[in-house]
Parts: sequence; C-alpha cells; structure tokens
Amino acid sequence: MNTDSYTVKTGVFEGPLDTLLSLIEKRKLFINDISLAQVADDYIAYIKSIEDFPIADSAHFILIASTLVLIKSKSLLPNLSLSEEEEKSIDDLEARLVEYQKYKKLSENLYKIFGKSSLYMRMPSKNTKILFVPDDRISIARIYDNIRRIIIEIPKVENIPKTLVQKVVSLEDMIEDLTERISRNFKMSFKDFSGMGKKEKVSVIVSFLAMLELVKQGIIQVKQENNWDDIEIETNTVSIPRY
Amino acid sequence: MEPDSKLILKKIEAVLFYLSEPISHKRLSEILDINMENLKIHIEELKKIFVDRGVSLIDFKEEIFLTTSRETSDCIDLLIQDEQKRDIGKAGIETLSIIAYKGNVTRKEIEYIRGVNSQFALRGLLIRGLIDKKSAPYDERAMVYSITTEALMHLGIKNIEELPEYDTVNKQLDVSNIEDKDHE
Amino acid sequence: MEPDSKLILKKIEAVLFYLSEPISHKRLSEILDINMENLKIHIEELKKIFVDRGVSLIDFKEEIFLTTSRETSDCIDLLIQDEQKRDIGKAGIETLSIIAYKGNVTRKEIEYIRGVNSQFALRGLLIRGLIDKKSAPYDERAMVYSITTEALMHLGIKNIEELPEYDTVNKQLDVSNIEDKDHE
Repeated sequence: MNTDSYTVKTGVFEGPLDTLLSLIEKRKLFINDISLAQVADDYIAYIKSIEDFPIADSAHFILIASTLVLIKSKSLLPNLSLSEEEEKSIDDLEARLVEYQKYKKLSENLYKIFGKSSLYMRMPSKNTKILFVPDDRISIARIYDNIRRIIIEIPKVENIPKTLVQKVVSLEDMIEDLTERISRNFKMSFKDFSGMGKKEKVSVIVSFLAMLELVKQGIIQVKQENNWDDIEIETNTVSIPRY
Repeated sequence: MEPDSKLILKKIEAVLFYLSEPISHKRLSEILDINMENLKIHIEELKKIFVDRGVSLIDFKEEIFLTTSRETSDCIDLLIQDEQKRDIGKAGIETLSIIAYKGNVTRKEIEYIRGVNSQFALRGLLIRGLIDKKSAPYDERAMVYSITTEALMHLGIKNIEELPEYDTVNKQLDVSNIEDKDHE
Repeated sequence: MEPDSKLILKKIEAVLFYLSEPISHKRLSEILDINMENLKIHIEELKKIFVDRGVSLIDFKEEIFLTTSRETSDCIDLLIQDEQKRDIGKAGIETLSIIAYKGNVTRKEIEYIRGVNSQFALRGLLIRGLIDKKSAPYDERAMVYSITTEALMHLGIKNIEELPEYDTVNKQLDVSNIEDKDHE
C-alpha cells in the first residue's frame, strides 16, 4: 500500500454509519434492506466487542442497531407488520447511508489533493517598520471584558453530555433479563417482556434485538400466529446456558 | 486602456503584493478611492494578467489576494518544510468535505450525515483556519460553517467550483434534502 | 518558449513572490535545480514580464527580489497608515487580552483558547507594536508572544500583575496538555 492512500489509523474509533458502511462494502453489497439485514448481526457483534464507547456516540450506535433489528426481523418474519414510524426509520437509515457513502468518497478524493500542491500567500516581510500605534479603543476595561468572555468559552472536555447514555439500555442487560424471565415463565409474550406501550421505544427495540439474539443462539423459539399478533417466546431447554 | 485605468491596475497589484493577506473588496475600494463597480471591472482585468503565471489571483468571498501558483508548489515546499501540512485526520477531512460541498452548514447537519459527534473535528478545522463559523443568513442564532480561502489554498484550487466532481455533486445535492434532522 | 522553460519562469516568480526578501542567484539556482547560466537566461526573460507593472523585479549585485513599483508608493503609504489607524477588531482585542493575561504564550495556546486561527490577528498586533515575539525561555525554537511595555503604558499600568483579577484569570487560562484534547 503506498503512503498516500487513504487509510484509517488503527485504534481510531469509527462512527456507527461508518461501521455499517464498511460491513456492507466488505461484502460488496449495495445499500438496501436486503444487505442491511445481512450485516445486522455483524454490526451487533461489533457493538458488543467495543469496550469503551465514546460516550457521545453510543446512543447513535444503539439507535442504528435498533433500526437494523427492525430490518432483520422483517426479513425473518415476513408477517411482521411495522408501524409507519418504523418503516420510516428504515428508509431514513438507507438514505443516510447513501448520503454518508457519497461524502466518504468525496473526502477520500479531497484527501488525495489536500496539501499536495498548495498555494501559498507571501511570507510577511521581516522589515516591516513597527511603529507603536495603539488603538484608542483599547482599555483595561475592554481587555477585562474580553478575557472573561473568552474564559467562559474555553472548551471543557467533560462537557460531553452523559445523560444521553443513561437513556440507552445496554444490550447485554437486556439479554440477561430476557434469559432470566424466560426460564421463570417458560412461555411468555414479547409484549409482556418488552413492556410495550409502557417503556420507551428504544427499550422495546433493544428487547427485540435481544430476542433475536437468543433465537440465533438457539435458546428460545419465537412464534407469531398472525400479523399484529403478539410474539410468543418459548425456551428450547430448561437449563439456560450462560454466555 | 486609459492611463488612469492602467495605474489603478498597478495599484491593486501593488497593494495585494504588499499586504500578503486577503483584503476585502470594500477596503480596497476605499484605499484606491474608487467605487465598487469600477473596482470589480479592474479586478476582472487584473485576473487576465494573472493567467498562467507563477503567481495566482484569488477572488473568494468578497476578498482578494495573491498566492503562488499550484505548479510551483514543490519549490515553495522546499522553502517551508512543513511536515504537518498533510496532517489531517479522517474526521477532519470528512467534516471538511461536507462543509466544502454543501456550503453553509450547521453542526447538526454535519453530525446527521457523519452519524458522530463532530465537535472536536470542527474545532480542529477552525483552529487551522480551514473553515469559519458565522451566523446563518436565515437565523441570527444558528451558526453555520463554511470553507475558507486557507482551505482552498491547501487544496491547491482557486475557487470552490474547482473541487473534484463539484458540478455533479451539487446537482445531486439540490435534489436530496435531509428531512427529519431531529429524529436522532 | 518550451514548456519546461515556461515552468522555470513560473517557479522563479513564485519563489521571489513568496520570499519577502532578496535571494542570491546561487540559492535560487539550487532551489530550482538548474545551473547558473540557465538561471540568468530565465531571469532576463522574467524581467520582460515585470516591465510597467505594479510590482518590479530588482536584480542587483547577484541578488534578486520583487518590490512594489515606484508609481504605487503613495498608495502603499496610504495602506500602511490605514493598517495602523484601523480598529484592531474583535480578533485583535481577544488575542491581545489573552497575551496580556497569560504572558509568554505560544500561537498554539492562543488558538486553542480562542478556538480559531489567529495568524492574521497576531500579525496585526505585531505591526502595531502592541505585542512582540521572541524565543521561549524553555525552548529556543518555540516562539512566544507577550504584550509590549509601550502597550502597558498606554493602558496606564507598569506590569501585567496590575490587570484586574490577574491571578485568577491567569490560572483559568491554563491549557497545558492541550494535545490530548484535540482528537475525536
């Protein structure tokens, strides 16, 4: 690889759209609901593998994960009806990915020319005569006013909102909760489990995500008799393995 | 050309040469004591002189100044030896691209496209002078970012239209508009 | 003229423009990587371009440089006066305030605190003798800015400690280990 190519430094954190796009591009797929359903698992595995989420971005990651789960569940359960809002969040994600892909490509091209054949302004002359010519508007009061304002505006690193994170339910916790409740009740409905109607939408989606994860691992089975019906969850084994 | 007009051209050239930083059309017209209309005629005339030369004239955002031409950059690089010149991270170049191609754009719009918090990327670009921040024309309180002449110089171009694929991209941008920026 | 020859002309022009001081023929030939004889031919060629222009080419005692031409001198004088009469502006007063309170401060620190590029603000303050620039006591290569004695006198104080709330403000301006904060 030549030194001028556009590479991401190892260890540099990538955003959720970037991650998703890389997963799609790695499989040489186009951006659509089919490819998104295919990479949903990889994306979730990626999220689970990250230990230190940048606080400010974790909410974005989880929200995108929830949309992926919707897409995947629709592909797994064709009967599943999605609300208008859910359909829209799927369309939005596709549109955003297309938009992001476009800028990512543009930025790769821009990087190729950045600093390559720069134009330069003339160097400031070293012989400029320096005459002491103060501006009468400079005063101690004005300097003091300015410095007070400047100090307030110095960026404080700890200002990144932490509240965002508290709202997001961790995927791991959800899976554990689901496992425990299934082994207790043996058979329960998704509506009961997720607290649909009572909890925030994000929480419902994360529950769904957790459920699909368990289906994939063969721990539970899900059944939906008709469109709009509640989804029934059953355990395959009495003893739930830890993972 | 009339002798007077010829002298105006010379004066503009001398002022741009002497200042070694961008000067606004307005201030230039004051120093030369000519009206804006007359100034613009002369700027256009001067641009013709600076075609295919070692020095280029840049007229961007109502400011004008002279720079070395892109074909000569290897020579100037020898004089400067700035190792950090190409040092811009992935976040930086992505954010810069969005600002360059979209023009006046808010932080929210940038973050919607990138899907990540872009506070530090924006700060880095501001500090390097590659972008600037001002009130939006449509709303005093909304702050919008745009590309600076400094950024054009880094990219080796004289105006925004010289960005790679600028025309194609801009046509697409007119069609797509981002709705629901708030659902994040 | 051959294309190669045309490029040499452009490069000479760019180097002379960029450097605001005379350069010897010898050094110029090294930068362009051409022999002296070839250089002289091109210099003669370039002189023809700089006839009757706002900028003149001076070739004297084996040194060569560009300067504003004679007919424009009244205009340049006006420009210099204007530079010195102008309001130092928002960028100027902000930068001056930081330098006043912080004392020996680097450009990087100023830019970190202000969050914007401060190259031109610093230059403006330097030209007016409000600040000066020297090597840092701790590192020869690092340049630090401080407020001049004249500027302090203009403010009616003898040293920076007399500024209101000097100690508190000085501490609040501490931005050591800024490297770590500037990434996403």
